Amino acid sequence: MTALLEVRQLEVVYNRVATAIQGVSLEVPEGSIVALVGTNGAGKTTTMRAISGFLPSEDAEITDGEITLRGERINGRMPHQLAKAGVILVPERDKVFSTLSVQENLAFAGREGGAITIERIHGYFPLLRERGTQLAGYLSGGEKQMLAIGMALLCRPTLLLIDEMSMGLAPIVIKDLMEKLQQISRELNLTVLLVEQNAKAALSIADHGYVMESGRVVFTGKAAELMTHPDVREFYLGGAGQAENKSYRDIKQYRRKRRWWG
Amino acid sequence: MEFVATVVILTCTYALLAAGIVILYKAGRVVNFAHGEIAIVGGYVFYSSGMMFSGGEMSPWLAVLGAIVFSVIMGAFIYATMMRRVVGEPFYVAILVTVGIAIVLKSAIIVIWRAQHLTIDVGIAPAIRLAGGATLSYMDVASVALTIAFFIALYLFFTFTRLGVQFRGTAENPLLASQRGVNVNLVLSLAWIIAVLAATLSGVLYGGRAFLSTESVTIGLAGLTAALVGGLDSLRGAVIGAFVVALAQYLTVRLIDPVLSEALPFLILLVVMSIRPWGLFGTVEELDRV
Amino acid sequence: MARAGTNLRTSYLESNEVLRRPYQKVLVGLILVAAVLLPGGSSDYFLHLINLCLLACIGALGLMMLTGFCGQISLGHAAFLAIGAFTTVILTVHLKLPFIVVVPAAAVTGAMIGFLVGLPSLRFRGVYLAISTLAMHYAIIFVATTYQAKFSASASAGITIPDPTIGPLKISGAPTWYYFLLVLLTFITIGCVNLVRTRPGRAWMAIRDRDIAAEALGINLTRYKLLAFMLSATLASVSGSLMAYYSNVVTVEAYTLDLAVIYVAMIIVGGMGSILGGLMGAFFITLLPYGIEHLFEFLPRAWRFGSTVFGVQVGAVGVCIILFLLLEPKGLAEIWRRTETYFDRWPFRYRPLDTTRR
Amino acid sequence: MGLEIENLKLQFGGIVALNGVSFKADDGELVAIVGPNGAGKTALLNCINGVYRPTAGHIRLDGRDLTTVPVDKIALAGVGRAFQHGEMFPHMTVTENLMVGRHLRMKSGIFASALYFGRARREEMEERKTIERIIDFFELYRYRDTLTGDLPYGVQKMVGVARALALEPKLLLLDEPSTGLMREEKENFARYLLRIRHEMKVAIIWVEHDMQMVTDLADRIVVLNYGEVIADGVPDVVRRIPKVIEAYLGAD
Repeated sequence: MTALLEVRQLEVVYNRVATAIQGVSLEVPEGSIVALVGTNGAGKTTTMRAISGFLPSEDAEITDGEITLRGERINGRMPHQLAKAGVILVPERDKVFSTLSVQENLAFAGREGGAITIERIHGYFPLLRERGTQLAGYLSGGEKQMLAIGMALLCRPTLLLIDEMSMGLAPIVIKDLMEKLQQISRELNLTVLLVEQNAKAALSIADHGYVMESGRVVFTGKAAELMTHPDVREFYLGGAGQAENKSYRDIKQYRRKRRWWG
Repeated sequence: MEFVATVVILTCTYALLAAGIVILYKAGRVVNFAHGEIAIVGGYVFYSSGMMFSGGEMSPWLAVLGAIVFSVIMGAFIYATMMRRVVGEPFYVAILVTVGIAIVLKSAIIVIWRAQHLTIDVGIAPAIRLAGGATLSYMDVASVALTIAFFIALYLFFTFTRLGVQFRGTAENPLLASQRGVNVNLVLSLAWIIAVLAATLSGVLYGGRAFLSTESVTIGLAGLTAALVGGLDSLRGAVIGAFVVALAQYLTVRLIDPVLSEALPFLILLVVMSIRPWGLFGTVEELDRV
Repeated sequence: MARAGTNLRTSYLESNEVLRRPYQKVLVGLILVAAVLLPGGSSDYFLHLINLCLLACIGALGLMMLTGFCGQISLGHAAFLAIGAFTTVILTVHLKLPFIVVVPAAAVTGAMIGFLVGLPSLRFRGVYLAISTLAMHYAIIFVATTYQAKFSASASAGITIPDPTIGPLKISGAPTWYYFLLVLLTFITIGCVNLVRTRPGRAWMAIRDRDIAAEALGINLTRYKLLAFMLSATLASVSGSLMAYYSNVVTVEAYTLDLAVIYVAMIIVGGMGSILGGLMGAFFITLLPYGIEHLFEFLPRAWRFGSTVFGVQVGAVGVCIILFLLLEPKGLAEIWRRTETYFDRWPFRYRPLDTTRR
Repeated sequence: MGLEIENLKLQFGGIVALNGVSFKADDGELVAIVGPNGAGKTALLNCINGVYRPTAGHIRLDGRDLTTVPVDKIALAGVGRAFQHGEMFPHMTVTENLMVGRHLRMKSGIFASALYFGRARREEMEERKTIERIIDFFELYRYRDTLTGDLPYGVQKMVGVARALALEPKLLLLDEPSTGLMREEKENFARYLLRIRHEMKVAIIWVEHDMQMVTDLADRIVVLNYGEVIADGVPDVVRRIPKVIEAYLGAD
């Protein structure tokens, strides 16, 4: 009994025919940041949705395996039940209510009596105080992400799931947000599962990393180790072998094949 | 005075229908084409449950009870068995499902009530005599009062209560709302129940003033027009739209040709849509949503 | 194995074929032969039902092109049918024009009205478009009602139309009508199939799937949306005109909103975006009430009376719409396709190396 | 000649999406546009493409003013666009999607097509051959008859680029074509991009987030921030401009 969240041999099937992920296992220890990286279509988001109970709305179902939170089986629960249990997701798109104001967004989630108050959120993200009365739909990408994280924190999460935090943001904003997230996680002893395409950014703040490919976990290990793993570097971090950042102009003109199987 | 009474009652009838359509639209981006049918069936249920045990004499309390039970069951049933499953499908699926519901309800009127023309008479004698020989029954007065109360309650609910804000959030993004701890199924069932309740009230109003039959389901289309004229996402617009439609319909029947009155709401609609397609109080963005 | 070779195509012409597998060609041939031989062995009543189906097919194909392929939802189809019927009335009763002139004239009138009804589609999408077609429906029906009130002998009887003649040939009686309609429907179906697999059909489907991307590729939305409306209205109008000749009577009461919904039901039950589906749906929904009537004959006497049968007939259409939308959104065409693949693959569960559709 | 954008402004309600954007792209030039989300990159493409009508300013292609031309006529003038999320027609196969891209180069009308005889049929076959060349270029053979809705995301985006290219454009607009692709797919895409640039005389406007790709491949980089151009030049110069580092790149 160590990990807060455990996923064992998870299999998800879409529309009763297409297997999206197969035999995925992960562990998220209490108080740590775990990164789940991989490209689009690798099954990261499906894994995330399975954990947060979103699958039925996508006509998908968990056909095998189990998900446990503090040893208690949680697969098949409704999203709002999971939210009450502390599993809070920041989705990739539509992460804020764009027709409500920033304040209303925060109030939507906020419950009385939690350790995290709106004051504290404003402390982390002062911009949200400034934009309080503005409609959330008019915020920039980075500000929306801040609001979404703020909203999620107000739901008193025990496990925070963040889907594609860096998507479409400027490198400078990504760096800033990643550092903020690390700070928040430390200060609140918050457990975070980060799903990212931007492997470099995610692994830089994570303790552990999982790499997914075609619906399976293909690499796992300490984040620092993954960062130096030659295959991970070549295919996800953009640097083959020793040469850091090989230029796109030097690519070979035949189709390259992946080295591992499955 | 007859004129005022008729238009007021007609406005209430349409406003209730339009309000239901607006609520359903706001909650789930569904445009309900079955609202007229629901209203008329509600009226029939009101009548039948009032008549059930009292042998020819209407018992208002039983009738009200029957109507409420009907609304709760009907609203929850439609949502749970049908509308819950069309989330995420192309927009036309939800609309056509409601068209299907409309047909089934119509057939229910034929099979269960033999499509008979009924006028709801609660048995409270008309009391208020207005100048010009028109009468206003207590039932009419009660209905108008109920309609006003209904709208005030809705307004308070959406602006001031936490559930109301959650409702608005759910309307925009159900997935996110459910992730923030809102039971979306409960909220949307509630929306359907409120909408069916409003429709039933409107059916009773209409049944008391005119009569219930398979033809009177066209009030649903008038209600839909009212909602569109006012703006599909505006409750305030629903009332104004209802007034516009009711007034125009009354005037056409009186002054031009009763046959035209059926086509009339749509002619108004065509005019409004060509000038201001999102309705008098609606928001422009809604045009692209559905 | 012969079956393995059926997916192999060696020319572009073949890759654009409609019936790609040999057995499909055989099947279509058999159906046509059976269709030609049908009147020999069946009663007039049965042929009459089939004729109604064939008429419905023409109208349903029209709606299918508009809604199923171009994605423009229309609740005004009954009005298009009415346009055909009333054009026929005006041209035969008042001007005494022959059949051979009247039907094309109805088609042209239909196209013109389709153009008008299609105009809102340039500005609206989705629900708003559906409602604007609904509005058009009421406007057209209002005009038709006024006309009928003025010119029919009695208000409720409708207007009678004589049997049509082409030269010396008089089209009357179920078998003659049957052959006439069969030939016409065959041509219309072939035309629709050709449209769908060529430039205009692709433009329509592109508009249906992503209108902005379609426009960015240079498809003129105005032109193609209006073309779809015109084609749809033309087919409906032809169907309405023939229906008027076939039943010898036109009355505005027949063209209700419910009729429009019945046509929508046909394309839903058949399967959106499939010509075959349009035909199957038209047959299914047209025969449904007659099937229900027959079923009621097995019930005790008390049930057969009153309005119960009628009520159930009405309700069945609604139930079909709901069930198909929720359980089999791609309709009968999809059921047929699944059966086809099942036999195609037999005895295997999966077809190896095949990701293609159809 | 190429594309010329002059002082472009775009406002929605009170929000200024573009505020006086000017730059040029010559024939055969690969111009990358970078900037944070909300900087107005997609809005800019939408303006060039005609989806949005700019509040002020001019867009010229080969000297012709396209500012007020409707979307489909802009395609006719030679602007092809690949969308951010592919925007495939999901119920059509890859071949059919590409054939839609050939729409403008075809002529058969509704009657000829309904008969499917003679010229209409010949034309259909001709264009089918053209499509085959594009399929070959983008190595899409195995997906020829797959419904695009069923394709992996990366392939969908490539089909999107192929479809825009089927138009035979003079100007190609690419909206974040490599977002969501893995390194291997990005390398393939880089190959296609270089080939397009070398083999066809098109100007390419390329909105991109991957700074490495941009610096390696682009001829010029235009950096947008809050609707304004803050830098425009050769990659190696642009990435050293302090303003760019401050607003977008961050100190590395």
